[in-house]
Amino acid sequence: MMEAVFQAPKRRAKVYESFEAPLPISLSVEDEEPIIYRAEIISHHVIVTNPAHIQLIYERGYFGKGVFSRSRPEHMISQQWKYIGDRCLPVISSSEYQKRLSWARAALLMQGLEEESVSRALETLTKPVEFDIEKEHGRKPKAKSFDGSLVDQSMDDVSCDTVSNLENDSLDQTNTARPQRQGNPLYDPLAEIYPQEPELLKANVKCKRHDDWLTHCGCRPDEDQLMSSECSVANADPSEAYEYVLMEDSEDDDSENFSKDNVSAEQRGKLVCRINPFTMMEYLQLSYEEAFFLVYALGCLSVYYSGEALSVAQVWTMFRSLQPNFSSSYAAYHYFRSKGWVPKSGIKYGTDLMLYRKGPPFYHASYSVVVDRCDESFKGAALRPFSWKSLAALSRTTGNVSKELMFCYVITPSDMTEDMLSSPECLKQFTVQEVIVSRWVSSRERTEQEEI
Amino acid sequence: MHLDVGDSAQVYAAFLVYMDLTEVRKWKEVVGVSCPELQAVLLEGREREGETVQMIYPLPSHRSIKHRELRSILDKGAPMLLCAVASDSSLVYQRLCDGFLTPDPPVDIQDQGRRQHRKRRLQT
Amino acid sequence: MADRDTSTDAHKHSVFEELLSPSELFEARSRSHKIPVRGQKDFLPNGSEQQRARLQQSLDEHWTLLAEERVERLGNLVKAVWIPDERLVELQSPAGKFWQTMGFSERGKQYLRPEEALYLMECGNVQVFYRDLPLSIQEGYERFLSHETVTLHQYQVFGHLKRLGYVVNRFDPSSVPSTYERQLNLPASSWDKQRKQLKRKRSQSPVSSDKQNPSPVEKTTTEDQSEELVNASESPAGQTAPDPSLEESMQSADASDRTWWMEEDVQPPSAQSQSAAPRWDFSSISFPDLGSRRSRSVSLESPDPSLLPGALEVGGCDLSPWLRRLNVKQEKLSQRDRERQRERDRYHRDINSDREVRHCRNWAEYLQLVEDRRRRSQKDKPVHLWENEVTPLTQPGQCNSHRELLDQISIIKSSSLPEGVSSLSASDQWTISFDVYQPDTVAEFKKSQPGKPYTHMCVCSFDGPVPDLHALKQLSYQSGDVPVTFAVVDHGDISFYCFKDFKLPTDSY
Amino acid sequence: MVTCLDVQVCFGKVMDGDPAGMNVSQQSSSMEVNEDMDTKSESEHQPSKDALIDISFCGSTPLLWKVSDMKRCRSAGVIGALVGSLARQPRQNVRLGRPLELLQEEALLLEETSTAAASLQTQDCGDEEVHLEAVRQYEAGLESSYKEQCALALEDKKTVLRRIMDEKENGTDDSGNAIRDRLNALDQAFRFPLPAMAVQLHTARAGFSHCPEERSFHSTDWPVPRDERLNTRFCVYRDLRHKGFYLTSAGKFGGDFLVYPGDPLRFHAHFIALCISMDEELPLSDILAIARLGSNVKKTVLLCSPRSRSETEKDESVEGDVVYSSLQWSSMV
Repeated sequence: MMEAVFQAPKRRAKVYESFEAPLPISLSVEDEEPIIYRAEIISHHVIVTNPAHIQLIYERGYFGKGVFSRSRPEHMISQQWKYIGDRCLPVISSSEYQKRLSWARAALLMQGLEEESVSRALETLTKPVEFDIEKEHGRKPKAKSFDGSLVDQSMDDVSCDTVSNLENDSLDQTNTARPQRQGNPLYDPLAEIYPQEPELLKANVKCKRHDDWLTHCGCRPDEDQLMSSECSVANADPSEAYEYVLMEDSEDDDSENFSKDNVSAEQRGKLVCRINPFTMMEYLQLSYEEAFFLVYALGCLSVYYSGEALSVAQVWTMFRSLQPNFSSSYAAYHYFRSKGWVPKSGIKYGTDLMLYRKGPPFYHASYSVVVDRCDESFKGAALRPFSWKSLAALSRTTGNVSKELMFCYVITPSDMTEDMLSSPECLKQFTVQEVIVSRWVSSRERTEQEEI
Repeated sequence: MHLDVGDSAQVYAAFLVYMDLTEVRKWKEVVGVSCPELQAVLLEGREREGETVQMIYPLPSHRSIKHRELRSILDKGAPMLLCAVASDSSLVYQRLCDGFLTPDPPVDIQDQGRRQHRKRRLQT
Repeated sequence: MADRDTSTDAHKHSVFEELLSPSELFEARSRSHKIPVRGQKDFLPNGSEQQRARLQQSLDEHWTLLAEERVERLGNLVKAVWIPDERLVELQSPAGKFWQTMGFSERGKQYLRPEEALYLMECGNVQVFYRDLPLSIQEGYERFLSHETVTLHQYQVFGHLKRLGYVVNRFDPSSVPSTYERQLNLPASSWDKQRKQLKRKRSQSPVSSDKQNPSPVEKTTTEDQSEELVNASESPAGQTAPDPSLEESMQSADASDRTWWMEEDVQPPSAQSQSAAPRWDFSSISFPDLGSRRSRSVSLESPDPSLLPGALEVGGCDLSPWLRRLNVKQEKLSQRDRERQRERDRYHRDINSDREVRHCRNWAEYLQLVEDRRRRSQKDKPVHLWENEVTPLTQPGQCNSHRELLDQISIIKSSSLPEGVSSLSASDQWTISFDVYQPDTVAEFKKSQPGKPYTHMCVCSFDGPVPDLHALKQLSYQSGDVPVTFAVVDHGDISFYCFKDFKLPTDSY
Repeated sequence: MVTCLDVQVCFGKVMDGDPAGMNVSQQSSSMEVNEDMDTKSESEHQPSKDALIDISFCGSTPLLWKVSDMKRCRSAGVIGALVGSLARQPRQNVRLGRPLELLQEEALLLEETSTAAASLQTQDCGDEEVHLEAVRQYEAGLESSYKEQCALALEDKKTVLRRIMDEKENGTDDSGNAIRDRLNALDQAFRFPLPAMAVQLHTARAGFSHCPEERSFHSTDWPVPRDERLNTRFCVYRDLRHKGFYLTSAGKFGGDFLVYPGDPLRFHAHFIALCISMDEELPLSDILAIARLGSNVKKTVLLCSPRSRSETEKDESVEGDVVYSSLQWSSMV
């Protein structure tokens, strides 16, 4: 049997970010302090909340996914933004505001506060705000971490803010509907709706250039928008922008039209600036394989469970209990990472992993990988038994997005005992067999094709 | 160390989907409902105000599913979304409904020109 | 039962309905060979007269096309006879053009295999008789196809490929070099090809990992040596032909089991083969280390007789004359080699480039620095990760390049399809049915010397299993260096799948 | 009695494989019994047996050979798949010719509605006399065909010459006379070489063939065992057919059937039917793959499960024997 030929990975037509580093650890710079990142297991999910950690872990090796985003954490409270002075604030509907208010209330009540004092606090909090633009500089209320139970905005921070009514007139003068995320490399405008291109509203799931539902294709609407941007990268900290919101204070809030029709937004109701009563910070979620790789292979991640830092073996045990066949799926993940490739979830393609060269912003995924397990007799497919029928579907699905379908068999030695499996050291005894599955269509047949 | 396993995996998947629907997709009136038949937490919500309520069944992506389980939700009469949840919080929604849902006609069904040529191999 | 007459008049009519009259036959000689083109399909039936009429037109064309019977001039037909006992068709008149790629001669007679005959019947080239009566195509299907010849599925694949112009022959296991032949790499043509592949592969991932050697210094030497070895064997000046099996095992065996470079005593190849495995596993047989300066042994013992072909006696071997001829001169590096050297150096840190080290004025200061650094990194390293039985594979700051890091964390070996085949039990479930040759080779095709097939074809039923790793390994072994394609027959529709061995190249940047 | 070995093997296999789910009448049953059954089925079902479609089994694969059978079968909404070389252009795969391969479900439906019967495989005619007579007939037919074609060829040639003559008549030279002479001489001089004779290579079993086929197979002798899988698929097939859909195999789309709103000659398929029992475990990843494929090819994936008998009895309100759920890749990404 011949070996499959290695097909060169396909570069993206346009790349909008520079390559930082292959992995989130320092290589070759000796005086750099090694960073140990922190992740927590909450509700079975492995999450990173420190914004600095999020950025490094994501940008160096593309680990994890923003829980509210399709890949890079870049979610924002609203898709519509406006300048108030030099501040750019998100516009949200009153129902959205009410939702946040109710969350804040619930969170405060859960903390055992008196109902009355909660109401009073929220009342103060939700008063419309007017900025004294000079004074506002430098005041940056701190970002709150979101840990699965809902966290409120600190009362102390809020009460010291000066609040007064905002004139509608002044708002009208600053009505430059800001193309959201413009110039901010943290955000991918295509991931969301782009105001100046209303046709994207309908097709917001698809990238215009790549009709293959890429998880994160990296395409941007226009390069020159990036260039013309006045916003500096320094503003990128998402927590800052969440502080204040512009609420649509209309009686007949039409949420259906709201997001679609930016031009009429002001005509329908005045905008009132308020403090966001409930700030939700997007965090980075790591798959178990990603997290364990950072722990075991790179030694750069501490995983906490109920406040306690776990040892390598404990993390292994934990993940094995949370995900069936973790040992095999991790072995495959580790194998591909140790070859320098970036594996991401293949769920959108009906497989286990997608393999990228360097990372999703730079290359299209080359392989769609099904991980399976077998013992040394090589019999059977334990995890995903295929019929020709299901293979036909998967093979076509993969071919349609011009990826190659790879079977990755993790071969476990026959004498592997449960006891051995309970330590990650067992990984050293696994071997991996890669097989490329392709449909063969003879050139003659291709030219013969006629509509059936 | 205490591990809260069992079908908590499904519950936590449901939590992620809940957050996605409310925070990212701005669905309205999203609530969790327990479904004793499936031993699972389902979500109910409206994509936009005034639209019909949809049922969402979140499920970890490595699971299997039976048609009977899907029917037990569909038979409640609401349109349904099945949502596969990967451990890195990737979500894939699939629409399910009772009976026959005729697909959208191909846009260029009348177009006999060359554009059709590319799609030929796919259509039968 | 067979001799009863069940024909009724009505039945008779249906039997004769497709019989052409002489005038119809005569007219058929000048009929068109064009196939009508089908129109664009509609999306939904709307009950309109227009749609009904279009359907009727399509159906009429459809039936006209299908009802057409094959009519040939007697002179263009090759006459043949079905011999059920031999399951063969014997030609009675000179063969046509098809003889270049089909059929075989034996004892002065020309035969077609049943699938060939049936295909040629369908093409209107051959008329097969049985007991003095011509067989219809239906009878051909019914009589020729069976588990003893080829099954309907196999015939459908055969016909599909033939219609596309491929040369298709039944798979002959003896055409694939035997295990022993393959181990000795007798077929020269396949060897050339393999070598090209090896070269290409090497250029893709030029640096091999070597994790069994703990110290980086030693590592460099090992790699240099291996590099030299490869260079020597690739250079045309090398007197002896490179041993293909050596190359092969270098490829297949991971760097971690390069036993022939270890400083062990010279081991005769017999050491590992005492289990008398049915097939040699070259990746596990160690080679005598003749190059090592420390090796004091100057003779090789005679090999284990069980490894030799029958009745062959091989004595011991005195190595001293060979060792004298070994080139021990300083290596002269070409431009390319120097570049490679530089490339390698990038991954190894010169201690003198370390600023803090340069500031050390004496040995004590250096030791102090090392100790300080150790303590510093200890401090940074979280206890829960580092002070347990299982620790991370790399320490922070330990690796200076991506490449080095990848080498450090590469703990899972990759396998290839030929590995471990020797221990597999054979099964009948997976067999190769056909040898397939490309259509563009037809002109030069010789039945006596068909050469290496383009692919081997394994015919599967759509309802049957998908090959597992066991089946893939076994078929890959059976197939030698020819790829295997799986033809899956689903109710007349045939899809082809390939399962190919693959190793993702390491990508460091 | 001479029987063809291959045929015996084929049938032996099929029958052995029958898991007692069907009553197989003994193949060795006497001719009288079969005759009885024939008359019975004939009287029970109209149209009479000559309208029955002949299904010939190759191994366990049902095939149709005659165009008349194929037309009848299509009018019953059964599509099948052509698998042979097309007579008009045998060396291509785009348009194939006879035989028509039926899905097991298609064959079962035809059989169930008494529009078809399985026909026995060819057997060698044991009676030497009968056989010799058949050979004589064949040779005589060939002989007379040759004669007739001779006459036709002669007539053909004459027509050509006459036409040329008519054209030359208007001319001035006397070549017209030469042609007239040739025309006159043609009756004596014309030679129609034997190799130029056109012969028919029969697709379906021909009338003068070895033995008229046995059409005596009764429905209970159906040569394909029905397992769980086939039952599920058949149940769905029949129900969708009754709803007016046309179906073909959907293997290349990862499903069981492609479901068309009208004849597949004129319409695109709307659905990829996946036949599963209510309690079959489907890996979510498989569902994702096929739903995605469905969206790529603009078809809805249809999960189809037969309702178990107890369910249909228990609940009067439920309609039909099969539960259908449509599955579409949602636009929510």
